[in-house]
Amino acid sequence: MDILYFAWVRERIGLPKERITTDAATVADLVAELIAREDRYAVAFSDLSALRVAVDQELTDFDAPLSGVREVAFFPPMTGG
Amino acid sequence: MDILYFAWVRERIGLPKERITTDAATVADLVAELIAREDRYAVAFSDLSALRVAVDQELTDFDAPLSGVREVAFFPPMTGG
Amino acid sequence: MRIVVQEAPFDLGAESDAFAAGRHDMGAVVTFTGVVRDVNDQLDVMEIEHYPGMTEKALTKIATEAMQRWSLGDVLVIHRFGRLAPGDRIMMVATAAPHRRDAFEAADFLMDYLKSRAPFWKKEHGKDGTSWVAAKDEDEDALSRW
Amino acid sequence: MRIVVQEAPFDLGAESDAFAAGRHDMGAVVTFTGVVRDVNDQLDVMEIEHYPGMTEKALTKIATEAMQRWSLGDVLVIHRFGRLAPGDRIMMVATAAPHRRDAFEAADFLMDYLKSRAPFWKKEHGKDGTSWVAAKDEDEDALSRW
Repeated sequence: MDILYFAWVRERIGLPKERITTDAATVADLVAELIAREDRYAVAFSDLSALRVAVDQELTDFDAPLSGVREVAFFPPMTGG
Repeated sequence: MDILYFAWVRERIGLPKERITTDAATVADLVAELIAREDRYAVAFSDLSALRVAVDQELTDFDAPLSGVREVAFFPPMTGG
Repeated sequence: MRIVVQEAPFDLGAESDAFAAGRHDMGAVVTFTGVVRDVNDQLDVMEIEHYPGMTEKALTKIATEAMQRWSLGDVLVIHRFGRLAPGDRIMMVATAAPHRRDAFEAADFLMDYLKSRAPFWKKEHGKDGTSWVAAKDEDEDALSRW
Repeated sequence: MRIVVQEAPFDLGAESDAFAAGRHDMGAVVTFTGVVRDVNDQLDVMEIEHYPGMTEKALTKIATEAMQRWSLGDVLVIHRFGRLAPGDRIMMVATAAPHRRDAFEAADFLMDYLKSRAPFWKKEHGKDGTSWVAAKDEDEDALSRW
């Protein structure tokens, strides 16, 4: 599964993209797994209310299931326009 | 005083502009004077609710006073834009 | 603020490009363009009559009121008169503002007032003869929004 | 419907001229242009990051919803990414409709959704260092209007 990071999430974690193997059932499970990994993840994910998540390029919630998913992206609220 | 007519008011009266001398105190008085003149005026002014009036190029009401006025215009509701 | 009343076509692209160009304090620009509409191929010519002198005054008054009611950097109004063909551009307004809400609302306001308070009248010359375009109640009612 | 995501500047004049040009059934065209704003000469560069792939999908989804909710003839969305200077045009939307209310509302809707639902992020590089532009509560709240 590809995990993508954008904006200050990318900067805090220190990379734009990584490929991981996970058994996480939901986005929240994946986040818990990442937080357990290293401090920079714990810092980036310390306040989930400040984050948004897209699964296979569709905006969704942290309780979204991950079965069959190819791409998960984490980023702050968008500021387009 | 110059009297101007636009759109179908101009067409019914048959001219775009005329100069008249009048002692009419208000627009309504002027309209009564014009109606009394000729049939084409009576036809054009038969339904005042379908008409608008501008005095010295400012939209106003039929009870507007005419003292010192140089120009009165009659026309249907505007359709700009 | 620029108010233009003319018979000749205007250059929408050039006007859009030039309006508020290079300003660093205006984050939002809205334009509205009105086009001669002919849905069923019935219309040959749209003839637009206006009241020279009063037209410029009325447009200036409407634009000035928009500048007073919203936080705007600039306003442009261009309105044509004379004989136009289907698809021809009749008029445009443009508003520039620091923020998008002001630019949108001011353009919307300008259009509502232009429709019912600027001395223009439209006559359609078509397959079925000629007729003056009647003002719509909904256009008059729209003024109560402001 | 046309959706463009690009780093290069776009030609607002040419786009405005070409959009819905020659259509006889669309009486109203609205454009919105977003410009890099720098009020107090504090900003050097506005850096815009986006999510390639999702960006195009999100913009297409928003434009499609606008086409479904309003009576529109066409919709255009252009959005840039990369490094922009104060006064540079960031993006534009255009809507064409038979009647002005649809064109205005659809453009307003597109902008509200673009602000909060299209995956762009802005970073300001200025005299006082760099900072990510925070999303505004009022922008999220604006979505409830629709």
